Amino acid sequence: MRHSRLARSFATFMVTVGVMLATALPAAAEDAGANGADTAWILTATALVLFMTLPGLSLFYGGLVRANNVLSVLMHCFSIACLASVLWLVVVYSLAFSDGGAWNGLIGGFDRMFLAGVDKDTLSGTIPESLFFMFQMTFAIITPALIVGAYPERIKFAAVILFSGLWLILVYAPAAHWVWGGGWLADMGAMDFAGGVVVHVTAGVSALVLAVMLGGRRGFPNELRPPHSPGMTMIGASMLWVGWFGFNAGSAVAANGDAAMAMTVTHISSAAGAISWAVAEWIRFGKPSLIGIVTGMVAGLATITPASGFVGPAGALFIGLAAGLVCQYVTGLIKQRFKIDDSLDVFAVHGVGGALGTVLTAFFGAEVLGGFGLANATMGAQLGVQVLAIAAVAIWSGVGTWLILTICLKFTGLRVSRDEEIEGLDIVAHGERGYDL
Amino acid sequence: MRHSRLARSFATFMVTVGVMLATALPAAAEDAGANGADTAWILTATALVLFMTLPGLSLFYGGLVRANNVLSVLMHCFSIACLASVLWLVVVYSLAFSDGGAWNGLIGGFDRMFLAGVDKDTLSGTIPESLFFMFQMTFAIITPALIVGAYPERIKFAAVILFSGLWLILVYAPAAHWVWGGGWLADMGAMDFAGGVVVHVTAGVSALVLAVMLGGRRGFPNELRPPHSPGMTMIGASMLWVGWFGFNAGSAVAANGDAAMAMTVTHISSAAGAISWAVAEWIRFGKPSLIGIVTGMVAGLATITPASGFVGPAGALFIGLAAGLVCQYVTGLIKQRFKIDDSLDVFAVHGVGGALGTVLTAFFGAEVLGGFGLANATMGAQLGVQVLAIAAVAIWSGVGTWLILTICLKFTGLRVSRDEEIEGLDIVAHGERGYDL
Amino acid sequence: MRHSRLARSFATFMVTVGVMLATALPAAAEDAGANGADTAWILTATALVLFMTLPGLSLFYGGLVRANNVLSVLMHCFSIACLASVLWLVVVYSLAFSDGGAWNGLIGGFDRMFLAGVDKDTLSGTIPESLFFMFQMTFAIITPALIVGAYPERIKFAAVILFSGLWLILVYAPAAHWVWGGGWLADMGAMDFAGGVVVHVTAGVSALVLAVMLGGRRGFPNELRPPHSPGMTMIGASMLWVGWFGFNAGSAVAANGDAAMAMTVTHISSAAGAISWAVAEWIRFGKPSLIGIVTGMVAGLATITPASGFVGPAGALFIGLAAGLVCQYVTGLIKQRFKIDDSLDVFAVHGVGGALGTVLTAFFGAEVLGGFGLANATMGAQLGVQVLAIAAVAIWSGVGTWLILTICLKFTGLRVSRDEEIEGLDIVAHGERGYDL
Amino acid sequence: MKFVMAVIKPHKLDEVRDALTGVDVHGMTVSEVKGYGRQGGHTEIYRGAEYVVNFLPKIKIEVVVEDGQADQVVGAIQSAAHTGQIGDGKIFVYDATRAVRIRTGEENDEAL
Amino acid sequence: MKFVMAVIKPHKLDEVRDALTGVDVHGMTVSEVKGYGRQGGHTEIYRGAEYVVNFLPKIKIEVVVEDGQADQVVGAIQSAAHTGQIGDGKIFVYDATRAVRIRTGEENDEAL
Amino acid sequence: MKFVMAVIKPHKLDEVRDALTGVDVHGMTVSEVKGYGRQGGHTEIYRGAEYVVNFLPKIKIEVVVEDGQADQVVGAIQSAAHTGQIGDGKIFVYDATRAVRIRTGEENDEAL
Ligand SMILES: Nc1ncnc2c1ncn2[C@@H]1O[C@H](COP(=O)(O)OP(=O)(O)O)[C@@H](O)[C@H]1O
Ligand SMILES: Nc1ncnc2c1ncn2[C@@H]1O[C@H](COP(=O)(O)OP(=O)(O)O)[C@@H](O)[C@H]1O
Ligand SMILES: Nc1ncnc2c1ncn2[C@@H]1O[C@H](COP(=O)(O)OP(=O)(O)O)[C@@H](O)[C@H]1O
Repeated sequence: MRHSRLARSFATFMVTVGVMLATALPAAAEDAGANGADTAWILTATALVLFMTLPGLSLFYGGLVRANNVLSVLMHCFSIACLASVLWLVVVYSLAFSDGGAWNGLIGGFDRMFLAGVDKDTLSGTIPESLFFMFQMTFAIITPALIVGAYPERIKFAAVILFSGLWLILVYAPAAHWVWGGGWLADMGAMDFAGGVVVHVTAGVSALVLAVMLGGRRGFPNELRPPHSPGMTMIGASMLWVGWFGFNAGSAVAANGDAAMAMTVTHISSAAGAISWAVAEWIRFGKPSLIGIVTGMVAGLATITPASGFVGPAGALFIGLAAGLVCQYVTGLIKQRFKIDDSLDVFAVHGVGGALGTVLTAFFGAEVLGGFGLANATMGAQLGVQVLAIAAVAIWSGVGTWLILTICLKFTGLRVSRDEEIEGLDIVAHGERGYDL
Repeated sequence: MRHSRLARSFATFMVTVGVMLATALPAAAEDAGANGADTAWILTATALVLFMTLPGLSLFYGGLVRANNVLSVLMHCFSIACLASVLWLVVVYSLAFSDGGAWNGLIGGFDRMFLAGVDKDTLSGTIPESLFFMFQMTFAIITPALIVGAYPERIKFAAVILFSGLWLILVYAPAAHWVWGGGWLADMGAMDFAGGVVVHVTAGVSALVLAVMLGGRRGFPNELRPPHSPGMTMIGASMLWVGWFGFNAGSAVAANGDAAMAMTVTHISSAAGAISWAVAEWIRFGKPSLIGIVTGMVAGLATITPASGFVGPAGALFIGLAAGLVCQYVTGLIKQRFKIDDSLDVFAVHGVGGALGTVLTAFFGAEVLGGFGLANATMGAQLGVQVLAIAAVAIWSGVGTWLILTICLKFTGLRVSRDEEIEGLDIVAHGERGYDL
Repeated sequence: MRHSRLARSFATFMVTVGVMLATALPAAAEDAGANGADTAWILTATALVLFMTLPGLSLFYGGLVRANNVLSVLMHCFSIACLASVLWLVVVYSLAFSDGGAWNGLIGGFDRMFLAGVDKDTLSGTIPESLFFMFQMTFAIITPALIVGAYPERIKFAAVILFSGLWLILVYAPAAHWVWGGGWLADMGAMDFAGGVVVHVTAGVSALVLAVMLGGRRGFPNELRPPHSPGMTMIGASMLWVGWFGFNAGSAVAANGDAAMAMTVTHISSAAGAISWAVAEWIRFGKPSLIGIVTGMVAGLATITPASGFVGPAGALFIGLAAGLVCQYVTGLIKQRFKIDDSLDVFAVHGVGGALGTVLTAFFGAEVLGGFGLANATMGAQLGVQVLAIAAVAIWSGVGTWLILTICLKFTGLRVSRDEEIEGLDIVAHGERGYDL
Repeated sequence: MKFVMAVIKPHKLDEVRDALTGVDVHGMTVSEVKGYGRQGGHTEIYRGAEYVVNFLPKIKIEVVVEDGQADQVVGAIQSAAHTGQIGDGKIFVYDATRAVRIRTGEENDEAL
Repeated sequence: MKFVMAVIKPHKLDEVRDALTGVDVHGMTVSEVKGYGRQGGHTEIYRGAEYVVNFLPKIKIEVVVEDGQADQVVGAIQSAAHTGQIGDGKIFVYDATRAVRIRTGEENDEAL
Repeated sequence: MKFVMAVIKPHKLDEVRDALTGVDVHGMTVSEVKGYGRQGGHTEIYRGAEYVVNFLPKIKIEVVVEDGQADQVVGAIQSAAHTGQIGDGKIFVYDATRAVRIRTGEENDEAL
């Protein structure tokens, strides 16, 4: 080599540039468009989360009511999904996720109404914004659909529609903004990976308030017909399980180790919740039931949800085991002790599960307990923020629900008549019968 | 730096090369193999579209018939799926998507029979050709399965098989080739993103012709038993909804903003279709029904299908709302006015929906109406092409169906006997009973 | 250009470096983290395989039993899924896939218990190890769940739990290690792409041994009630079909042409199996049945499983056709001739299918028959290894099952009483009724 | 009054109803039952295995009529439900001592 | 003994059962039937098409009582099942000649 | 002829059928009913909450026999359906005045 000195300079230079290129290229690619792999996974995750509501949650709930109300429950879930989708486009997405300017701590703005300004190329992080919009929409669909479990077999259909629409705007949009949309709880470092607070606490608390205001089913608590199809409930629960992979692992908004670990801890917790619920039943009643084991599984899912991006497998095992026991205990408390007909146990399973997981995140999210780090400096500080987030969102949900129901009472009424309740909502509200075998 | 001038030259040079590399690398990667992200998404989309037929469409249809025909409907869908898969491999894929040489305007060739020449590394665009083959196969499965809705409760099973096989070769293969395989309609710039013409118009028109030639169910139109399980229909509809994300967003054949926007408009349209159908029922009959709302949703899906890659969210909202009203109106027209027993409304929902969406694409695809651009210069020109595509494919489908049924009449017969019809096809044709509870 | 000579040197240099970069970058990217596309696909595939068991297989089996045992079958599948998930975390994954040191030919070690040492960034090949753990977990879930088909309507629930737990540790972990975890069969070049041996032969042989030891259902073989819901079975089969795309195409552990071709051959074989089974029924009994065609489809899936990464479409067609005929023949043999009440034909469909496909891989995997190459030099040599793998795993499974059942007999007993059997396991074991219509 | 109970083949229900309307009977109660008799049952084949189905689906019709109408009613049912094939079913007649229409409290022949 | 058979509206079952308990009847057999009568049936609308449902769901109650109890039982059923709207149903009474309790072999009035 | 109606526990159906065949009765009509009686009902537990199930599944058997056969038939049913536990069910006997075989028009004892 004749130009050895020069060559060495080149070489040094090249290495530097090479490293720069290697580092810069992915970023360059991202600038030029969405990350294909992340996009592929979130497209899938969106389908999975929609699948959770339709038909997952619908079946989970449908199997638990009397045979002459099964269609009305499916109808509630389905029509809420449609309504939420359109409202999301019109205004709720914008309120939740766009910049609220001076009010941003409390609520987003109106810039993204009808997806204004969103093109195929508009990005949100590494994925198209339209996809982020869709992924988050599926969360806005399932949250009011969860509340369906509080009011089946006796509510007026018009009330379901009016309630759910107002609830999305008045309760869900602010809560989502506070925690995920850059609001005040986000600023404080509240940790809610996939919706323990935003989805489960809002739905659970609202369900409880609603159940109190609506009153119990005729015959509650001692003369009810048992669930008409536990198998249907199990099928729905299975779909929830599969779909929840999209919910939690999708919340990484990327196809990477975060998503993989979120899927892992989600699965561990759900299996553990199922086991602890079933074992407790086996001990208490002599028999583990199908409805019990699948409910425990759902409790495990709800409980891991806020923690799923932050905890490790051992933490997930503990969280799941706790979920099965705590939620089962509260289920009995609400119905037997407080005589509140939160008919399908939305508060006990989702509200309590979501809150429990949010609290436990402050512990198992810490590296010392196998987690991947807390947003705040200490467990204690994080715990404070977590509890504050739960309390604030719970109060907001409860008050909002009360307000909305007051409006519904005025415009649609809440309950069908006694005779209609006995006849069943399928015929009364929709003119259809569930089974003609 | 001593060699500052030189260094600056190097720097300039490096930037140039860096940019070239940055640009060249992805292309290079593609040359070397399939794009992983696109492949990941289309693998998923293929599963989703198969899921639409099995069990989605099967349940959607199965719930609408009498309890003693439910298995036969499932059998129709399932056996058509199997038959279509094998025929697709043998010859239909080749006819639809390979080069037809001199005849290419009209039909493909025989080069790809049995996937001849396709290796793991053979690409079709950015994905493996075997995957493109599979993705398209799922469309060839669902299209003849849609026609099942025209003939349940009275057709001979052998006729189902013979009809569906011939139909795939004589009707579907040419139609797919014309629009997607480089045929004459593709050359004219006909816009059909995911199958408004190729899937829905072919199936809808064929269903109508078939219903006329086959005759109505015993008791049609006034003495029919109502659907035996509206809940089953809702479950199937929900699966169609989820699976349709693969259908439409998969038709982008990439994991990018096109797919994301297609998913978005698909979802908006389906929700809007459900709402407009349900609201119209609520006004007309005093009650919105579960079967109604899910049918409106499917109408919204069928209608957005041709438009899904071309229109924006606002256009989708309009398209969906129109779908729910128009398809509902035509449903009544066909059955009450024309007394044609297209039993599960394939023509009214799919045929009309697909055609409507194809027409509306010429408007809402235009940038001025929020779309992403037309293939032809003006709305008028595009409209002409769209209408031509619908007309040509509709005529071809109708004539083809007539021809095939004439053949079936000769070889298998079409209808079971009156007693067999009363007894139900489950026992008569398959020796099984749907429910032994 | 003034410095032309120098420039040319630079140019040469740059080209070299550019090529190096182009080559090095992907590798560099992988070193730095998981491959996003592969991760996206395996996240999806994991969801699909879980979906196979819950609710796919559960429904497939649930529809085949009497109405008063449907919940117990769902319960078996569900509780096995939970149990397997936790055991997988605790020890089975580690036994199957970690390095067993000196014993590695026979069994893995304990290093990966509780996923010790696995972080978000830990890779397994191109994907996060936690994801590989999850993907493989879904296989460990479905395998013991397949065995459920051998013992419904008469087994004690406690026996199901004890059996399944021990079986995973004693039978599944070693078999998976031998073939996939670097054990002795892997060393010999045994070809089992997605589990013909590891999943289907283990489950099938164990089911047969279990059915013999447990004894038949009351009324077997001549006075049994027919399947209570063939439609439910078809829905489950459809979900198995869709989910199996994750099973086989996911086993490529990448989003590439291997996965695409695996999906293609999987689909072809399932369709062909369905057709050959149904045609044989049509000829033998005058009617093709729904349960028949879906069983043939599952036979096609089980049979292609070991071959799915190695054979081409024509080979898959042959394999599927053979599956439908052979498995149907053996179904009759076991029940009518040998009077073994392997109630839902686990051995005939899965055991025989898995073994048949493993054998046929030695032929159709060869390039001369359209395959993608054998691990061993000649068809003969490969055939020897394949047969050895089947025999070794079958013997291990049979002996292991016998041993475990002996333990169960001691600790839990195997069968419920005659009266309980007549009453049905739903009420007896779980206190629930399947249908209250 | 006479209580007439008939067990018929399910697909004959519509014809029997029409026949009863023809002889001026406008009320009846119908239920799904399973019948066992000479017809014997049939075998269903699932996965090649035979399942003997002994109890076949039948429809039971219960209709209470004035004494004078009974023979006509039995005749109407018999001819409408008749196919000539085994398993056509049976008609049984009993005496009823009292009938009440719940809505009005009307009794006996007026209640029918 | 008297055999009392009533066809009632499904949602009245609980009230009828309570009324029977009120007159000291503690056993009955209930089945789901379909009724056809003046009530006529209703139409259900699916996708805009009308389906005439002629046979409406009813509950049939069968209860065997001592001769002396029969009138009281009929009265109790009638008032509990009464809504005053068409389709309320009917009550029929027959003579039963023998009753046996399977568990004990007790006969007639003791068997009830 | 005598009309014998029995309400039995569901899992006893096969044995009762065999017993009837044993006394030369080859036809019967069976339906699913719900029984209410001293057996009281049971509670099912779903998510820890108790559901009282008052109406228990039973099988109703209806069989018409020649007068002379009735006692034998009642005896056969009673011993076959007997478990000795509460809820075993009841057998009731009535008079039937006429029977017709739809297929042939045969009447009374020949129709059975
Ligand atoms: N002795 C009987 N008592 C009550 N029902 C009977 C009796 N014999 C027959 N049946 C009913 O009549 C139906 C038809 O009887 P079967 O002997 O099969 O044919 P057929 O009426 O042509 O002689 C049976 O399925 C059963 O429901
Ligand atoms: N002649 C009859 N024999 C047997 N059951 C009858 C008869 N007439 C009516 N029923 C039963 O009584 C029910 C109510 O009768 P319907 O004529 O509709 O109203 P109402 O009882 O108010 O007169 C019917 O649905 C049917 O089940
Ligand atoms: N008075 C009655 N009339 C009609 N059916 C009755 C009567 N009493 C009891 N039954 C039927 O008999 C069944 C068994 O009666 P129950 O009192 O529970 O037990 P047991 O027969 O052992 O005394 C009930 O479930 C019911 O179906």
